[in-house]
Amino acid sequence: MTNHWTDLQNSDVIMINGSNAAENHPISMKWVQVAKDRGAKVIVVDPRFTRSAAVADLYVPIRTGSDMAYYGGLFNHIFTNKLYHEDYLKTHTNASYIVKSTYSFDDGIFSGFDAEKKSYDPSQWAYEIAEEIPWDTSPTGAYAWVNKPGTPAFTPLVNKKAKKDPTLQDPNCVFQLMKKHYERYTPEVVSQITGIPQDLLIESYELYASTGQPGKAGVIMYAMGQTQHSYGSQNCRAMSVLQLLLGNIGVAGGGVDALRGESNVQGSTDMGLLFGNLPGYLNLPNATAHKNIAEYIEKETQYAGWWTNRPKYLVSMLKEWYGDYATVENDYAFDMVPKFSGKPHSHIHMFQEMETGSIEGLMLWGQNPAVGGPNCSQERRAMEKLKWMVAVDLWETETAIFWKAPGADTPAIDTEVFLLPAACHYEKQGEIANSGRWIQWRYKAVEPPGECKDDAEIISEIYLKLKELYEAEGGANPEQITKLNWDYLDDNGHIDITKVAKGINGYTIADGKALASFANLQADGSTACGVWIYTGYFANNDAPSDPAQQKTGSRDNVDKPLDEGMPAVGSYLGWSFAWPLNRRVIYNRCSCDATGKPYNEEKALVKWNGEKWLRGDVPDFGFQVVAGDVTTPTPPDKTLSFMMTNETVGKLFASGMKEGPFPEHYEPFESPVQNQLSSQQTNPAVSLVASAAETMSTPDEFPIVMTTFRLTEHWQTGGLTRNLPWLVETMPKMFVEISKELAEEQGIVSGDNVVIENKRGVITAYAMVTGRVKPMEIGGKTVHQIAAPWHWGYGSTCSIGGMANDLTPNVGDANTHIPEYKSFLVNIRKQEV
Amino acid sequence: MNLSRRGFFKLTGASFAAGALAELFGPSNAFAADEVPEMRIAGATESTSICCYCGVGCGMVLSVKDGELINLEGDPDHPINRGALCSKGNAQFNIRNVYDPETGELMLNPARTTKVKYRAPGADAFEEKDWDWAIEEIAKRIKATRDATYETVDENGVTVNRCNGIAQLGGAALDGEEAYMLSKFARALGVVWIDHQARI
Amino acid sequence: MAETAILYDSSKCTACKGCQVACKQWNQLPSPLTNDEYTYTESFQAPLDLAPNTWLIINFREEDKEVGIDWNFMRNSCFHCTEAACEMACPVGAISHKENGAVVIDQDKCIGCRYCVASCPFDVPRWDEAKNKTFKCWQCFDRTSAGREPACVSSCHTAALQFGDRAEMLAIARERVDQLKAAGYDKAEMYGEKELGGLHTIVVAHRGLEAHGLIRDPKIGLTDFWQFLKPLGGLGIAATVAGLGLSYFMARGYNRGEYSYDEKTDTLTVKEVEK
Amino acid sequence: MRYIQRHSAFARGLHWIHTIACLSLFATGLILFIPSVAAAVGVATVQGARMVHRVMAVIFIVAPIASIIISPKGFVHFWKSLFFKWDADDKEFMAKFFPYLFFGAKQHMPPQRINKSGQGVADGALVFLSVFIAITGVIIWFPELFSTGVVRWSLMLHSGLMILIGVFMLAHIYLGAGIFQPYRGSGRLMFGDGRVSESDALYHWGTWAKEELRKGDNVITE
Repeated sequence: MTNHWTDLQNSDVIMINGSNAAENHPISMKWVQVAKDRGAKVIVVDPRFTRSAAVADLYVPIRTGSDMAYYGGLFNHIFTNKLYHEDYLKTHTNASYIVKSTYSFDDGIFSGFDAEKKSYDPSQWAYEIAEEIPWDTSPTGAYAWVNKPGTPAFTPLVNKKAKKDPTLQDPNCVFQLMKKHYERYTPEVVSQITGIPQDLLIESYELYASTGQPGKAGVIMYAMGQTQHSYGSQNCRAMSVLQLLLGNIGVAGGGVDALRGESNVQGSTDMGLLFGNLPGYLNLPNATAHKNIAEYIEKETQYAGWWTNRPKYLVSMLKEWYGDYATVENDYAFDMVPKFSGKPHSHIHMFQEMETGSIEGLMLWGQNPAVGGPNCSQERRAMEKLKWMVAVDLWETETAIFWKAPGADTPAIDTEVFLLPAACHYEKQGEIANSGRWIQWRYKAVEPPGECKDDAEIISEIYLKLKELYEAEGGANPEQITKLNWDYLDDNGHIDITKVAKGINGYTIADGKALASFANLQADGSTACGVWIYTGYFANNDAPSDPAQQKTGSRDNVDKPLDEGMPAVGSYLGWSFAWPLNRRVIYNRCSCDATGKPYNEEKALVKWNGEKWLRGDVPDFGFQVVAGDVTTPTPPDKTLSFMMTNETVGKLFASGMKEGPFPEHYEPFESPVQNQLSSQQTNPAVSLVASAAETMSTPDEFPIVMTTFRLTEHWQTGGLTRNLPWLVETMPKMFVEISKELAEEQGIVSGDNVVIENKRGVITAYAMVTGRVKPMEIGGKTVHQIAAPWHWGYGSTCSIGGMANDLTPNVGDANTHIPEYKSFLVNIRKQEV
Repeated sequence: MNLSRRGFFKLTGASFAAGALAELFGPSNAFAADEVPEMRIAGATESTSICCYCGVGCGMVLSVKDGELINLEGDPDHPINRGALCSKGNAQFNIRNVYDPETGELMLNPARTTKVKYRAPGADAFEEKDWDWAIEEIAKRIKATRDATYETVDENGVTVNRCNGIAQLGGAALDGEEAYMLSKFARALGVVWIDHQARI
Repeated sequence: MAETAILYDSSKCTACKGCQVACKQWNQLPSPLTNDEYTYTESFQAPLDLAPNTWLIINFREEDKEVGIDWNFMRNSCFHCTEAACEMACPVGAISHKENGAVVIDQDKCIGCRYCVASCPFDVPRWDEAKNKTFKCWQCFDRTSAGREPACVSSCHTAALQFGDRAEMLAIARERVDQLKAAGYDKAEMYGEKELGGLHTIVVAHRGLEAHGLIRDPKIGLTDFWQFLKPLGGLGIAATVAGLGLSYFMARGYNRGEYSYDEKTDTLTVKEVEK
Repeated sequence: MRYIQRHSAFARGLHWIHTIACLSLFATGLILFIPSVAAAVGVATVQGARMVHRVMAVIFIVAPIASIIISPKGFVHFWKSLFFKWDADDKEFMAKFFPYLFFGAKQHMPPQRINKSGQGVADGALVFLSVFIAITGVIIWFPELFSTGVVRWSLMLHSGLMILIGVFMLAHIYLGAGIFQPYRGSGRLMFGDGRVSESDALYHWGTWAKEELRKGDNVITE
């Protein structure tokens, strides 16, 4: 989330699109309701009528997978009616940037496409460069640190300033290119693609575009309904672009708010638990791009903005990982960090690889892919190839017992399985980060039952045993393990979480003191820091082992601004710690115009008073660092709007995306209709593995569109809910939602058992015949949509049921490889008794 | 004998008949003087935590008496949820404890795994093991696979130091420090097949 | 203690069932450890009904519309009536009103006769066969006595449930109905101000009472008559006793004489007997 | 002295059983009827009382039914003698009943057949009310088998019937047990040996007594 939960109260229009906040993030509705009480309107765009829709002012039913057409139409509506926030566009976005003439777009394909490789050459989409300014590494320059002794040697970068047309008139400026790109998205076409009646479509456009007026704020609450598509990243891009057009990013009550589905999925991502990541959003070295540390720094560091500091974070992380072993001479043990091949190693690819047998062992820490993975029967079959599996969990999850899944040939499966009993969240202590990036401390309330242990303790015990084995016997690259800094143990050899916290927070090597800000981190080996964005969360050196006296544990729930004279807007700066630097609304410079005057004084986050910045929130633009002394205020014209981008402004046009700089509508991998906007049916750069291609289900055989969803009463694969009697009682069995029309066609009534199938699998579920889903008219064709939750599996003592993910395709988005869970084809029929 | 004030009054001699008569003739829904019951969490140790389900990060208060969890509810001081919790949030109590439907007694959720379990190749059931055995055996498996599938230099001569034969999933349900340890631990094994819930 | 009430505003309810579980959590109510039945409706209501171990559920009703549906939620639990049929029906005085208006079953006194079950116009109290006791919401009287809100209310995030001074809750409800009407919910109305002498659960039903399954103008069926019958019965018995006493008094010392009969002569003789 | 055997041992036994059942039902029912009594005696006692109430209810219902099966003739006799005729004497008796109740010395009653019309009314009412209270009792015993409305009516009627039965019972005892001066000695009929003295028989049931004395079958001379 660019903003945070309690900030929702500041919105004027809330669009819940691709999420079901009332069901999956129920308490968010507390703040949506506060906004409503203050006059805000709520739009829900969803294929299903959900409990969010039940409390919405406007419900817009949409065909699953057609979000991009909806947004494209909205862009067109905004351009046509000049509803964009012009000052914001000029001040805070790349609308005025001139794009090279090599950029073009024709019939669904952008320039630079290699049809064979199914990939683009993004250099075709570059800006015209006006000026190149090399980094000033002189002793008084902004980049003097590059020459500090101990800093890894690398070639300093060159800042490239793009050509701009502040009038936004140049036909090759981003603004004009964008306007032109979305002219095709007329209400008629969009209505035909999405199935939304035109009047309703326009009504929702008008309502949401009303937030383009300066001083108004609109927020999009999204989740997997946007991301779990083969073009999910572009849906997210579209939302960002929309918010930039309307001036809704960086303002109170605005933002692009990803409602994260797991309590610490934000935190665990911060910690780098993705194939291409290291902690703090540093990329994992890639053998083709980064042969050594210099190459890594040169390619990964941005030439402008905050990411120019990346070398500092990399070196500090390496110092935390390898301690004294990491020296400038050995590139701070850079080579001890594994380099991957550069090819995708995502969830989908992992299981594709597993099928070949090359992966021998799988360690699972509270994840249950046997139910949660796409095309999950394929994943269960792949697991049969494993030699061993370690599953750490509270329950016998479906994955831990995959060898006795329905249809499995148990005696033939040679996988050894170790199921280790874990402590639950209130049986241990530690920090978790919510969607609003609040890092909150959880205390241990009670001892774990039986022989359950903290995951931290289990990780540590396995690590220490391995270290012992490698020290005794040697083996492949033993130093990678034995030299690892594991200075986290208490006097009894058990994990002391507060010591891990200190490592994450960062400290100076010389005196071991925790650091309050990542601005203090260095690239010369004098600081260590596991996750730079977390610096400050555990920085109280007076009570290093008491979480309650750290920022993360602070409990001041009075809502007050940092500086007097600023309004209180629900930031709760005294409660816990939000990364980065306790900032609650990121990009908050954008809440003001070029002169530092807030667009909305009543909900101002920062404000230039002529001499200095008044702060409601923690400023996000180097408000007093540009002069280098960290105290002189930075005048408004020198501040950065979006300091994490090279451009330091928001990008309406982004060359970093795999399938083009502007989001374009494509049909889902499996769709019942033809793309009505171009002859390019699906995402040209889609991430496709063999098992997905083989099981593609076509509309002639499988005409029904299916989508999956979650419920208030259950969670994810159900381990943490289907084993809880109170929850099972509130939603006892697997079901599927079917429209009354389809039910009538198929002779199905509520409570019937129905069979749903496609090329990937067959499941059964109870039928819920309801008006919450309805057939749609798409391009003159009636399209039936059905929907089922994916919470059920075969492994609970309380409640078992069909696995929706036996039907979902393991086809992935081009950028993130997230599976297309939300839109695929099936057939449905009543189960013969 | 635990007698209420009201009950005692009625038990005493002549008042009994008077009471009975009054009850017979008078309206019986007269608002009664209240005995105030003590809350069952009185005297319990309280600590705060954050809900384990979605990303809203609601606060909760846990009450522990005699070393056992007896109550879990929303943290009224928490700025996001102000004491509220959804159905899942309220049911977190069940992750550890349930009430026996027959007796109503508090007991450990029978579905919780509380012992190390091991499934041998081809076996159709788990067997219970102890921790020392499990850690030792797991470390041996990891080492064997790592040593067998380790790649120091790739086909282009680039030092890659990676282990191709081990994959790791999960971490979103863990605490941040644990996730960090996991990240560091797995990378130190050279693991490149790392992914978790954030991907899917 | 002033009279307090729970306010349920259906227009703010997201039907998350948080209150439903919070009730179980606080009141230590078990749920079955296995559940493989179709025990929910196609509209997401589960469980289907109140039970001895389920004192509160959210009822789900849906009405089809051209676009989407009207999804009408209702909190189904005890209304804590001022004229509480259950209390009138209870033969052992186990059900009583607290000073704040909460209607509470004293489990130590409950004999499981189910008279309250039969009497409640809202079908709220439920009898547990194994325990032979009847259970229902007690508005978390332990919590409210300690100055806390009932568990369901403190668990509600959107303020669809509020708890406080009854007059204040009524004022909020009245204002909310006006707001809703202005916003186009023509049928919005409130419930509980006058019903059964005034309920201690006030409802704002934004699509009207019927849409939310509320009983318009609820009546105590017969139980109130029985209330009236009791004193009448007492009077009847007292009058009978008095009458017979008078008769006895009047007849004291009366001797009716010795009767004899000679069947052969068909002669009846009455011989006076001395007093 | 001559006596007429008015009630058989069987009839008296049945009456004994029913008396005990009825009185204990009344007593235990009263505990439930007056909440303060229930509250005072405590749950254990109340539950005991309910158990007794149910056991007695079974006896209350089964005993008369059993008697009909064992002695159908007796039942027919009972039924016929109570309800079947209604003549001028009966009317006169009813008209004079209340004056008689309060001025027994001055008010003389016409001679009666085997049963007085007052008895017919009172006993008939008792029989009728008993059947009704039994039915409503069964309903509230098993409420889950009946609709809420039926149960509610039954609850109300059961209580109302108890009061009515109570009123008739009081009168029945007052007269039948001979508390009423002119009825002295009547208790012997049902609670004693079932005999009525010649004098009492002639006083109460003149017509019948003469018949019996004439027939002599049931006349015992001591």
